[in-house]
Amino acid sequence: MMINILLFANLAQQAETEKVSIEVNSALSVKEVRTLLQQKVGKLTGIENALLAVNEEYVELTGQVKDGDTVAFIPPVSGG
Amino acid sequence: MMINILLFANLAQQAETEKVSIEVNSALSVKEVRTLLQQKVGKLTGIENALLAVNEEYVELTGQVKDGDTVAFIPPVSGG
Amino acid sequence: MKKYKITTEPINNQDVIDSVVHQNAGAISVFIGTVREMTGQKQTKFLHYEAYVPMAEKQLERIGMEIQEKWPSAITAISHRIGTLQISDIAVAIAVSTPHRQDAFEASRYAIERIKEIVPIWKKEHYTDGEEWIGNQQGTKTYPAGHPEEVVK
Amino acid sequence: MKKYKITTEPINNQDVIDSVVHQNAGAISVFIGTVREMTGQKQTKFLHYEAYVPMAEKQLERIGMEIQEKWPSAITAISHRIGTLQISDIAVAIAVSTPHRQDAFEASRYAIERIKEIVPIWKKEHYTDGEEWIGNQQGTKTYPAGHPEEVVK
Repeated sequence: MMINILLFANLAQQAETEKVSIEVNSALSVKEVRTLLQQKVGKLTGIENALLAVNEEYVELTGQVKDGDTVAFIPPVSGG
Repeated sequence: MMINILLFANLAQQAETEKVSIEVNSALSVKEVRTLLQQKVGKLTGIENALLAVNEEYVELTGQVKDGDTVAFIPPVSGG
Repeated sequence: MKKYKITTEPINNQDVIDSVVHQNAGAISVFIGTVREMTGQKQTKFLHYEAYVPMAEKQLERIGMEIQEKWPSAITAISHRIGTLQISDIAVAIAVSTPHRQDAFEASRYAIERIKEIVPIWKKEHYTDGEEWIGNQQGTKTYPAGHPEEVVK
Repeated sequence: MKKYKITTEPINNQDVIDSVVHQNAGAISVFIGTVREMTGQKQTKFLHYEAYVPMAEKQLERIGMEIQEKWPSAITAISHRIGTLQISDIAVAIAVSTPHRQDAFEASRYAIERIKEIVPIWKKEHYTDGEEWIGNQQGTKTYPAGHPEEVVK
């Protein structure tokens, strides 16, 4: 199954991309996605402070991710 | 000497005019102007709650009035 | 634009805002007072505002000076309309710019409260069932000294 | 106009204000965030804002719903610009209308604080001496649970 990952701001800058897809064999948690992501693109400083969203809704680190879901890692926001 | 008096809102409505002039013989206080005004135009209900200004600056009831001054009786304001 | 203005013309909010824009302002708090139709059970048809114009403009300017004393980087502009206003028309527009947002909010709130205390403007409500000059908005205040607090030099 | 909007176009304050005008609104509090040149000793040349656009619009809408729960008569509109902004450009405009002024002030202030907590927008400062992605504005917050407070259903 395919998981889409979105990165922003300094995370995207470090990864040198805003979008990453990973192929996995079974449902998994956001925390596990975070580990697999860094295996693929390298360590991302500050990702442990990022907010987490699945399909545009905030979730816990334990949130479950299914085939086709979009997981976003959201660095501390600074709008306004 | 001549004193100009300005009335507003419900005070002007009662007096049926916004401007009154009174002729006096010597300098006097705003309080005395208030009495003379009502001798001229009749009792004005609520005038004792009015703010007082001489030449566009707020003053006390004891404020002194000179020839040519403009005294305004300002009912409780309700702008905004 | 004149920063402190009593006008018979419709108020243009953006003109008021433009006159406080500044390169070191990060925040602008704008307060707009509009004519409301219902007050409790009373229905307003329209309003009439009257002012002691030259003194009212001086008092608006005074409010701007008070704000600058309390929030030294603030820039303030206030326009108040007089004459006949319909439902949703703008009666007053206040804009205050400051470097940081907290000051902007506090200062614009201060401005509207002060307007209701010291600026010689009066509102006459024309209700569906009669008309009435509105006193101060609490309807309770009297001025035994002949003036609001802190306005006599 | 869309009441909750992330846009690359310049923000028109009056459009935002117009979308909250209502016959029973007596007060509109508008907050405008503009690009400030000096922050302490640092001089900004320009800013760049980036957003997770669809989620950011949903979060703005969520703020509007939170406001309506707290102040049931309030009507809210928020536009946030993204892309490159110059000094004094408008980054965000918030308008809240309510029957009485106190609620309008409180609700618009609530909106800007909430934007800085939950809306996925990021600011990159381009200073005269370098550039920097700004984290949350206190620079101190971390999210051990993976999300800000009270945002997980």
